[in-house]
Amino acid sequence: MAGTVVLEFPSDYKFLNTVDLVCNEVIQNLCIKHEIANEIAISVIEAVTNAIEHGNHECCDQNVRVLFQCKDDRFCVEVEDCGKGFDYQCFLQNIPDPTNVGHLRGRGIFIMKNMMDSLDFEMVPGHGMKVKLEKKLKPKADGDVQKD
Amino acid sequence: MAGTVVLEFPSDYKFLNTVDLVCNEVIQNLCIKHEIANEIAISVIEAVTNAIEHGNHECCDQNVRVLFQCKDDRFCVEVEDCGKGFDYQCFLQNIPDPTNVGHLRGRGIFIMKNMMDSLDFEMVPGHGMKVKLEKKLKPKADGDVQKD
Amino acid sequence: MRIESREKNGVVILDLQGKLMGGPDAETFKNTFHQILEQGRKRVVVNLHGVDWINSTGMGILISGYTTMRRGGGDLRLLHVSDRIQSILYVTKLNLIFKCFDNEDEAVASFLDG
Amino acid sequence: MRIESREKNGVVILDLQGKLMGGPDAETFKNTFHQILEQGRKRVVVNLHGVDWINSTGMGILISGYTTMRRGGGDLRLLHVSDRIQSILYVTKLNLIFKCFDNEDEAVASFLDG
Ligand SMILES: Nc1ncnc2c1ncn2[C@@H]1O[C@H](COP(=O)(O)OP(=O)(O)O)[C@@H](O)[C@H]1O
Ligand SMILES: Nc1ncnc2c1ncn2[C@@H]1O[C@H](COP(=O)(O)OP(=O)(O)O)[C@@H](O)[C@H]1O
Repeated sequence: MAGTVVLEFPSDYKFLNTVDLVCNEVIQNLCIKHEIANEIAISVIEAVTNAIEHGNHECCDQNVRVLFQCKDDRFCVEVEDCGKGFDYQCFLQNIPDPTNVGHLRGRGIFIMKNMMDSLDFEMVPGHGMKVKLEKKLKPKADGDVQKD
Repeated sequence: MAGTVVLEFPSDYKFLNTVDLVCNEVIQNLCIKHEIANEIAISVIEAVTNAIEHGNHECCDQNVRVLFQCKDDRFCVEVEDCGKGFDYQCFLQNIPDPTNVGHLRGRGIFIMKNMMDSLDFEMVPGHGMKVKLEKKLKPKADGDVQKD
Repeated sequence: MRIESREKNGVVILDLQGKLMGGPDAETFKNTFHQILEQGRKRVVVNLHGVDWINSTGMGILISGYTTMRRGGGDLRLLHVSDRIQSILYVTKLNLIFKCFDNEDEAVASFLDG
Repeated sequence: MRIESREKNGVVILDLQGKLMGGPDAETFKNTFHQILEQGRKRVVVNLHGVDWINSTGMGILISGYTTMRRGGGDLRLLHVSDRIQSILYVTKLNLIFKCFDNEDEAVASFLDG
């Protein structure tokens, strides 16, 4: 699709870094605050970690597809895997307490939900699960130091 | 397609760096000599520069698609644009002399041809031009210093 | 992820390098922490200076180290936490759990104070 | 691409930063070279230390600078050429055209020698 950046790769954690590099390159062009850029990058890594681990079960024959797109004043990311999905409505209603150090896992969706302006899940028939992340883009305030 | 890394982006030179980052990430996993890695990265940048400039005429509504794949002992890259292509058979028979400093341009195909083991062009009906690059992978020799 | 271990005033400093993201990293870390306890040491500073980024799975690894040390009567504190890792600590409120330092000597001294 | 200009023993040193890949870079460079000639200077060292990579279009920009300087009776020499840029020079045999140096003082001195 025109105006979008798409990255597709086998379900191996080693590509998380590639995703991060591409995400940062795309974000860099947006002229947004460093803090917001961080929140987007962190959330994308969480969504892709889940796609590799829970969606594709680290099966290298199955790809993860990440799509980056600007829509008006929103930065949108879609992460697609080839898995069966999960009962996200149920999970979203009972997100575990992230401060509970008795649990080592279960913070990814909490982080995405709290760092992004919108988090949606969708099953793509015949394909897999799609996670949709959106962040409103406020232009960078004066005096904000750009890190790069 | 499984086992491949694909990057798609609008026809803007600013994405050349993104291509370079992804290419280096993919190559890094191959454990090849630094020199060969350089030759691949250089050739990919040439093919993508041509796709952006000559194929899509820097039109940001048109994407360039780059596909990286290992096939047995070969590393294969495909670069696709949305353009009309050109008479590559004719060009290949008369590649200009790269040492002629009277010409500022016209060294891209020469470089790809000389740095890769195979260079092919193909018109994809209803889509555009596809440039196919291949490099044979010799494993990294002992004592070769890995740069990273 | 690479881990290198050194000691300063009886405090173990773990210098991490790379990305902290789970997978094989979790096992490496678990072994490191158990070795530390077996050697009778229980004060650990994890130096994140060389860590480009971390995900929530990596955060789980740090939590695991933290609870292991606490159960052994010690503590695990963080050094050189980047903006990006800081954001994760804040949003998850794990900043209430992990003591963070920007200076190695202060991190080490914090154990000696009490 | 950013260009910064300085002088050493009558030799102009251009410190480049970024990627050299044509597009708007070509125009910036052209202007720089014409300014240099207008100021009556014609000995230029292009310092590629801060250049991550270059493509053949970027190489064309360097050639353009080279021919401009040569036509003005001067020369353009390269400093701190990375492996990757070196490979491009070699495959195109432009290494026969561009004198390359790894040391700034040597690059500057090479003009004074003759
Ligand atoms: N892409 C996905 N496909 C299938 N299940 C998923 C996916 N993403 C998340 N889940 C489910 O939601 C749970 C919570 O995810 P998350 O909050 O990221 O924590 P964690 O991954 O550490 O378990 C996962 O354990 C998994 O069961
Ligand atoms: N993807 C492409 N689509 C259309 N024409 C192309 C493409 N790639 C190369 N060409 C043609 O081949 C010529 C030579 O390309 P190249 O050797 O890379 O040098 P340069 O791009 O500097 O002209 C170009 O000038 C252009 O006419």
